[in-house]
Amino acid sequence: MIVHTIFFYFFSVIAIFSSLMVITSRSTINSVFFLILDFISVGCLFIMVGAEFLGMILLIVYVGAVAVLFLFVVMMLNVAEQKQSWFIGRKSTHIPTGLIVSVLILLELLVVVGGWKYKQDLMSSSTLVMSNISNTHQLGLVMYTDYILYFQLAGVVLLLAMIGAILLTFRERVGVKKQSYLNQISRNPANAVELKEVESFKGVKIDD
Amino acid sequence: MNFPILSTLIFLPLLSSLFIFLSKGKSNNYSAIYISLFSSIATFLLSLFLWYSLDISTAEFQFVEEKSWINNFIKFKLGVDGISILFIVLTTFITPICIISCINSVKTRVKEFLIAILILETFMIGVFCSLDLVIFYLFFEAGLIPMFLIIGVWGGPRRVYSAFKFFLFTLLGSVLMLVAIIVIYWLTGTTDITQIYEIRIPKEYQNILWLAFLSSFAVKMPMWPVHTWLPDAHVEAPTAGSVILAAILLKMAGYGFLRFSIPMFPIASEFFTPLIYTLSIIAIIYTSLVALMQDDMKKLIAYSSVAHMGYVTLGIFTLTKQGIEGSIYQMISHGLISAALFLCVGVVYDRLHSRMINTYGGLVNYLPKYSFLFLVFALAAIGLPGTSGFLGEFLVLTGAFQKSYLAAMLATFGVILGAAYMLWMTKRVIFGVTNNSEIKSLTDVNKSEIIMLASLAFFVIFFGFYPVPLIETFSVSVNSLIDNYEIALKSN
Amino acid sequence: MEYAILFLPLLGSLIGYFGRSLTRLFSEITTSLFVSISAVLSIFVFWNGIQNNIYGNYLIFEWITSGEFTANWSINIDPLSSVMLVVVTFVSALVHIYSIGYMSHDPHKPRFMSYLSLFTFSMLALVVSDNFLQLFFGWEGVGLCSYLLIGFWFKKETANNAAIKAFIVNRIGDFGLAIAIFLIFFFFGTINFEEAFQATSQYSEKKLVFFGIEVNLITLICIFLFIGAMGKSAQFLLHTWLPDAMEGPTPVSALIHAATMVTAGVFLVVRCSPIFEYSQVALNLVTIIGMVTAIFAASIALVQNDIKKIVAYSTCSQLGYMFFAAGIGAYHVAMFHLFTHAFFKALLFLGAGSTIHAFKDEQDIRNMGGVAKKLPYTYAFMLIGTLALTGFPFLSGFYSKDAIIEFAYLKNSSLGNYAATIGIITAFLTSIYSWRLFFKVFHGPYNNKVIPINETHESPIVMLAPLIFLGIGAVFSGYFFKSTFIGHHSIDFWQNSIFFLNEIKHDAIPLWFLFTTPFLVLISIPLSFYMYIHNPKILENFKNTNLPLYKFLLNKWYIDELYEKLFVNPAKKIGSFFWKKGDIGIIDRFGPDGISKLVKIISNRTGRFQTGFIYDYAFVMLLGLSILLTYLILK
Amino acid sequence: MMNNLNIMLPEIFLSLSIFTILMLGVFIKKSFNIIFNLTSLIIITTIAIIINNPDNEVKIFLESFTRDAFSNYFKILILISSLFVLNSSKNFIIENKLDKFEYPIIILLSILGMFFMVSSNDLILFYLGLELQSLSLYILASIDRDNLRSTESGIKYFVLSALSSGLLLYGCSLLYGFTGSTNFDTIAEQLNTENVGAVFAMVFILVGLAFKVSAVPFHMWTPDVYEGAPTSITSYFAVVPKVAGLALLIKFMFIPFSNILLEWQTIIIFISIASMILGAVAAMVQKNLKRLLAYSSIGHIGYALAGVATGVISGYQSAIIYISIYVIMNIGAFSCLYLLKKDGQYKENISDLSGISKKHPVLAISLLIILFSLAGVPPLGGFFAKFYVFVAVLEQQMYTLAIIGLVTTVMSAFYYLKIIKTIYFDDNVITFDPAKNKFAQLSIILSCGILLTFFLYPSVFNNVAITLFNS
Amino acid sequence: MIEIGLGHYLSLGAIIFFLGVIGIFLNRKNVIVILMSIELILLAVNINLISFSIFSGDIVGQIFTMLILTVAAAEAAIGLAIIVVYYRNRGSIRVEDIHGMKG
Repeated sequence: MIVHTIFFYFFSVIAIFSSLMVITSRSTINSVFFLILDFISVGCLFIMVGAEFLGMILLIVYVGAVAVLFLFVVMMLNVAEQKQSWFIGRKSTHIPTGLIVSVLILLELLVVVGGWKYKQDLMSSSTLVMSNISNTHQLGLVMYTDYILYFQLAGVVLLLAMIGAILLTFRERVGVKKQSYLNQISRNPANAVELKEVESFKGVKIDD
Repeated sequence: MNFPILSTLIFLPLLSSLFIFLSKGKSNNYSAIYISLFSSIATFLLSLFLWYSLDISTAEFQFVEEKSWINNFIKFKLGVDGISILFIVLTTFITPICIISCINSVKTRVKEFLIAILILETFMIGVFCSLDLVIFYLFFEAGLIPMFLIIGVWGGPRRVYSAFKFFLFTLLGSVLMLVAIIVIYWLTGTTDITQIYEIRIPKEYQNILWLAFLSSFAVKMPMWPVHTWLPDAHVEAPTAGSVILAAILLKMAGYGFLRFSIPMFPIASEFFTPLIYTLSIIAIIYTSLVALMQDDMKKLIAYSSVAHMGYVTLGIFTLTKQGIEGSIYQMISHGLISAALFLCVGVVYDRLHSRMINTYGGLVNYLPKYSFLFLVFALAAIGLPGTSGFLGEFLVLTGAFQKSYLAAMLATFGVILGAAYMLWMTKRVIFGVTNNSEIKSLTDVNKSEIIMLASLAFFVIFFGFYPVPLIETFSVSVNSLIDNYEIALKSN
Repeated sequence: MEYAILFLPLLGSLIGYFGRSLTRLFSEITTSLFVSISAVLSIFVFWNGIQNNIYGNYLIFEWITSGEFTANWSINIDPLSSVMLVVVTFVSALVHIYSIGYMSHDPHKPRFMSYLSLFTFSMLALVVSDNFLQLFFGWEGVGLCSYLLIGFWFKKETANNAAIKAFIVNRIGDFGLAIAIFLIFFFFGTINFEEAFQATSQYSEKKLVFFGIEVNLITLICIFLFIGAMGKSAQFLLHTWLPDAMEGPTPVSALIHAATMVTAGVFLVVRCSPIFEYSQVALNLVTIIGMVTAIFAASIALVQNDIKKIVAYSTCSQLGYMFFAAGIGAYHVAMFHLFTHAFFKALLFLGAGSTIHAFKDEQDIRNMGGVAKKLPYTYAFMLIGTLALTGFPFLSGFYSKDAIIEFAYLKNSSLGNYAATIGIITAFLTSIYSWRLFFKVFHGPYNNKVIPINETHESPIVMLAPLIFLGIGAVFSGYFFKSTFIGHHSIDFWQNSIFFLNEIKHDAIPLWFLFTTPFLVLISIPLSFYMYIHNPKILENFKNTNLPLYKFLLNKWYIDELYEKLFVNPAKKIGSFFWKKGDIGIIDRFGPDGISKLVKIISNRTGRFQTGFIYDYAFVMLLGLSILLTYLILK
Repeated sequence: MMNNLNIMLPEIFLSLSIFTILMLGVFIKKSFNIIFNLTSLIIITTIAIIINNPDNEVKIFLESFTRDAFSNYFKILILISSLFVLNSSKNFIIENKLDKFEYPIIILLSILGMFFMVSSNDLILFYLGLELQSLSLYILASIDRDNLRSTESGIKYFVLSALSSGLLLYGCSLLYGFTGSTNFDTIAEQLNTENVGAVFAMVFILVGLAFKVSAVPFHMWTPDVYEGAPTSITSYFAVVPKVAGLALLIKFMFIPFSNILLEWQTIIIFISIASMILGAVAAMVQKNLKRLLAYSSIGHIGYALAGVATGVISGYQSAIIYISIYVIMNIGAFSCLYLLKKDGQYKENISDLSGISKKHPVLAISLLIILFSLAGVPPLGGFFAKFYVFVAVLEQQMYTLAIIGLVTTVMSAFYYLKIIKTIYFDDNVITFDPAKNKFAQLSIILSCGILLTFFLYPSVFNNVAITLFNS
Repeated sequence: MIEIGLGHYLSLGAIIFFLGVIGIFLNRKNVIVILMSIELILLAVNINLISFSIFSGDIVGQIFTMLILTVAAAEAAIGLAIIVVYYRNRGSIRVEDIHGMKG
């Protein structure tokens, strides 16, 4: 149990610290890395608490795909070195107010969450029962049966994301010569070669 | 009678406006004028027929039409009694006159103007016919749209300001009435006023509901201190607009008091009588004094309208037979007189494009017919006996005297001021020396103007000497109004 | 016949007005003819009344019924109204005829004639009324015609102003009359004369609280009635319009401002004698106002220079006589004076008009003089008029005026004695200013510098003919009608139309008293001749030594100025104030304009609130969230 | 099984058609026109399917998907409004070179998302539907990708919407935790005032929903996005997602949160009043028509929320009537924007309307009708919308709300009048290109016709609305 | 403190959520950081859901989490795409530079 406690605090602190760094670090690149760290630590927490499939997904999908996408865009847009400018620049006056407001929200949340009476049938960390079938198995049992609708819909969302990303960013470049295999293969001497009579002192005008 | 005569009356102008709208050809303004004139006269005749066939020996609503409208709980209910018929006839009478006045005064977008006037007529008739609060509100408010356009499109230089002031002021006043109407619906379960008359509205609600209705009527009336839109609106509106505004729109509020405030909230009416008295007296004295200092003819007449409406409110809330009958009479006669005065201003405005008093002077030399008619109306406006203006005022004051000496005396004093500003204006416009050389080249009233003004003058004088047709029409209804009011008070 | 009397003038007026396009003569003839017929008919009616006692009430049609409040258009012929009918139609007819000549140069003569006829109609409607509302109609109707006629020369600024002033001051009187009608209706439940008068006795003790003061109902009614009468009859405080009204053409002054309209007030008081009789307070008030007016107007007339104004003030003064006669309860004497006064005052005015005509519209008596020879007829008629006015023995004024003084004396109360004294003094003053006028115009040197004396000319016959009739009236009416009107059996004549609560005394009067007035009148003739013609220096010196008094009188006791300061200017100022400060400054500024401005400011602020920065937007959202959360926590 | 599929036949049909036309679009060159027409066809077919679908309440997929009269009504409303918005904007799309075949497809996807939203009976399905819709809208907002304003509006909408759905999701997670279920019915059973956490969750969810319907203070994106996005998109934004958002709001209040009425009522009242006031006040200084319409829509949502705030069925009905009439008015208003073309450029400033009544009387009078209706002046349709709401509000004796609502009506009348003033009173005459957009004209005429004749049979929506809550 | 219960996990979620929220509106750097803040918020939600799910033994929370992950990925993709097109137009994605429309 104590191990659970120690690991919880360890990963939580990392998660909180890295979250803080995500929003405060001077370099965007650093932010992305801290985001990855954040995901990793939370993923570990997931695994620790027994949701190992989601923990792994978090690592694979987020760290492997989303965070990398972020990194990619940051590099592409060349904004990596843009400096954070808290408390300077125009209209930074409301930052203290903003902080107060958000701290207020946090406190209220903590009051609610902390003051929450556990239901009787809820388990504590010490009594967490690992069921005899694995977490992944469990998910798999319901994902494609009971929750097939959600699954399909998630698919549609991804499809939409795809269409959207392509629609927004893809542009057909003009003036770029493309290789056309079909044309290459279907060439033959008859239509590729042309003989011309060359009159002297006149030269040849070649199309293209 | 199964024939829906009231609906016909209401929608006839609307139909003809649609007809005009669909008719082709911009240059063909005259055809539009003829169509609208024809239809409005037809409406007038129909309303006369209605008046003729109305049984004035009973206070019941007649020609009642009833259709389920909103979810069967609000009915589209129309009907007339002795009080409303006169306002309907007044409306249908004034409208053709306005249309005639367009011939001279409206030069641009005549077709649209006529459409606006006819639509407005529909709404005005609707107001006076409706026997359901929601229907009433609907027509009451709807009239704002055409009037707003009439002021704004065909108005004078400050038309935008005036139109906005008019619209927003009135709208603000009447939204509170809407709240009150809905509250009444929840209190009584109906908005049919004949039923509401029977179901007594609980005492504790009456005052607040009454005030909500007042807010609407006071603005429309207009009562002091919410009268300031009126001078602006009148000044900027085109002649026909001013005429309709003064002759009919203002009467809606007085009609509203009679039809709604008093029968529905007798206790509150009793309770607030001093308030009404105070406001009416202030209106009479205050606006008369203000009118004295005006140098714009229309503004002066507008302020005088406020003062005259002060008599109306005073009379209505005396709740005596003389007071109420006087008020109704005053409303009708003011409808004729103020309409005529605005037409008179319009006549010279069309010629010289100035409403300023000091532009004129000595008109009697060059426009004798005009001056004669102007004088007649000015005298009627100051309530000279023998004109319709006198009887209304006198009856109101007689009624008021039975309730409050002070109010009646102050109001009577207002009559003196009324004479002062009207005559002073007459002197400066009609008489005196001609300083403005343009006046010498003016032509006297033409045929169409003569028709308008003379017909008004005829009725002003006729009803001054022989008011019986009017008074007989509403006498029974007024009696029952007062009786019901007193029964309601006693039963409390 | 009665209908004809009433409606012929109206008809004449309408035909005259709308028929003016035919020929100018047409309307003159129609109007004059119709009014003349009407006059003949009314004399007939009057005669019928005296001889055959034919009176009656003729309903024309119902005018208005509103609950209890009913009034009819009707013609009520009784002794009182028959007398008035004669006066009105007779003088009116003469004035019509006179006007044909007097107004011959005026392009708007048809209009003028029409107005005159309209006036006649209104005045007739007034006198034949059997209820207060019709009376009020006539009351305001004559006011209107007076307004129209005073302002007839509309190009004159002063005429216009005078017209408006006349109308408005009259309206103040009407205000009183209206209030009285309201009171009568409220308490008696009717506005019919007969019914109201019958109800009066029941209410004689009724008190009511009026603005915190407990007063007798009848007194209150009477006071308001009298305010009405004051306005119309130009009594003290409400007299200011009458002198100004002289801006109108002279026939108008003769008709309206001497013979008929101004006497309507007296008529009203007499008509309402059944009410007045029950209120001694009101009667005393009438007496006092009458007295004050009599002497006040006479004092002013002493120094005026405008010929018409002198006569106007004289009218004012004579009306004062009538009122105090009514006040002391001698209604029939008041009526008698009214009757005789109509003749001689109309005569004086028309004579004055003739003079003015001769001097080509010159009205200042300082610019006249010495034309007795040139204008023999005018001179003669003016002489008759003056004599009658001053109460020269055996002319009409003598009978009526002295009767008033006598009755005052007979009253045998202190007020009666005061009234008698004032009456005598006024009579003396009257004759002084009358003779002053007479002498200054017709005797002494010719003072006009603009028009040579040769160019003055006598008036045409059409103007002189009416003077003849009036002259006859002025001379003989007193003598002929004395016994009918005020004799011992006068009650048989007046019947119910005049009500006396107490028996009229016909006691013997001490001889010395009887002779005082005629004596004073007689000696005033040489006195004034001496002062004004023979030796004007005395007066000049007197004037110079008492300059303030002279100015005071010349400026009519400064009452016009006082009113200007007290009422007119403040009204204008308040009007301006209400408009600029009240409507524009307060109501609009804090009402619609203020609110719209405020909303606009707020609107701009809100616009700025929308900064365009994402973080601000997010911040607002969070702020909203935190407010909602905090609200729930606190709840 | 066939039965079950029958129940969500509209959704299935819609998604399958989306895939089909996506394929078509990819493989056919210059396919915009075909895809566009097919889209209209699909929408019409879907409407037909829904109408043929029975209205009785059925729940499938572990009671996560409901089909009932309520959802059917809103689906039809969404479809019809999309149909009009799309078709009247077609010319605009083509002329502004937005004619990519993905455009209608994304619209269809967002409609699909909304379908699931209004049909959801489960937090997860609700969330997925919402995200499907939101993601489509992000793309649509920035669809004019070479236009700075369009992309800026995309960024703003994206960031704020993501924030709001983050909040909403957080609320969902709390709600799930505190009630132990994601199913609406179970949540409704578990939820009570003692359950503080769940009440908290309600606030978060409410914020998310308020954002979707752009109610104050979660409205901040609205003006910028309306202004920046291409008009065709703005009109879509102004109409369709609002309907879905309001439907969802009503659903949440009606089912899961029905037990904590007092808690959310105050919040909704607050939001409603704030929206009405801001909508009235802020619009006055606007010069851009689209921006003005944004504020106007904020105000209108305030009125609709006032109906919701009553917490009774008649109030919800009034809100539904309100939003239905709102849809009609806005379709008309935006269709007018498509006709304001001068020299090939679409105008969107108020000053561009100056004096058009002289040259374009029909357009002017249509605008007049629509604007007065928006202002709620009788006898036009907009008045009845407000009337129903206030009847419901006053039934609950919420006088303050009613009076504030009516006063803001007057204030908002001011800026509608200002436009009318520009159209009718100004002397400076502007002439537009001759209108070729037949469908926009048709929608204007339809919209005006309905608004004008609404008073003849004002209970038309009411009769429908009454049936929605029968189950 | 020693016994790690649901409350601990929820508090962790709350704190991360809070940091995410702060990140959105205190950020002046660039929009990508805002995107990351949104990811943080979603992460916090996931923490909540997972812990609820595990502690109550109900699998739905995990399903929900999985779907959220999917959607978050999609959202990130579209968000980045929008940022890219904006960058192409404006040449900058500094938060302070994005205020072309206001008022």
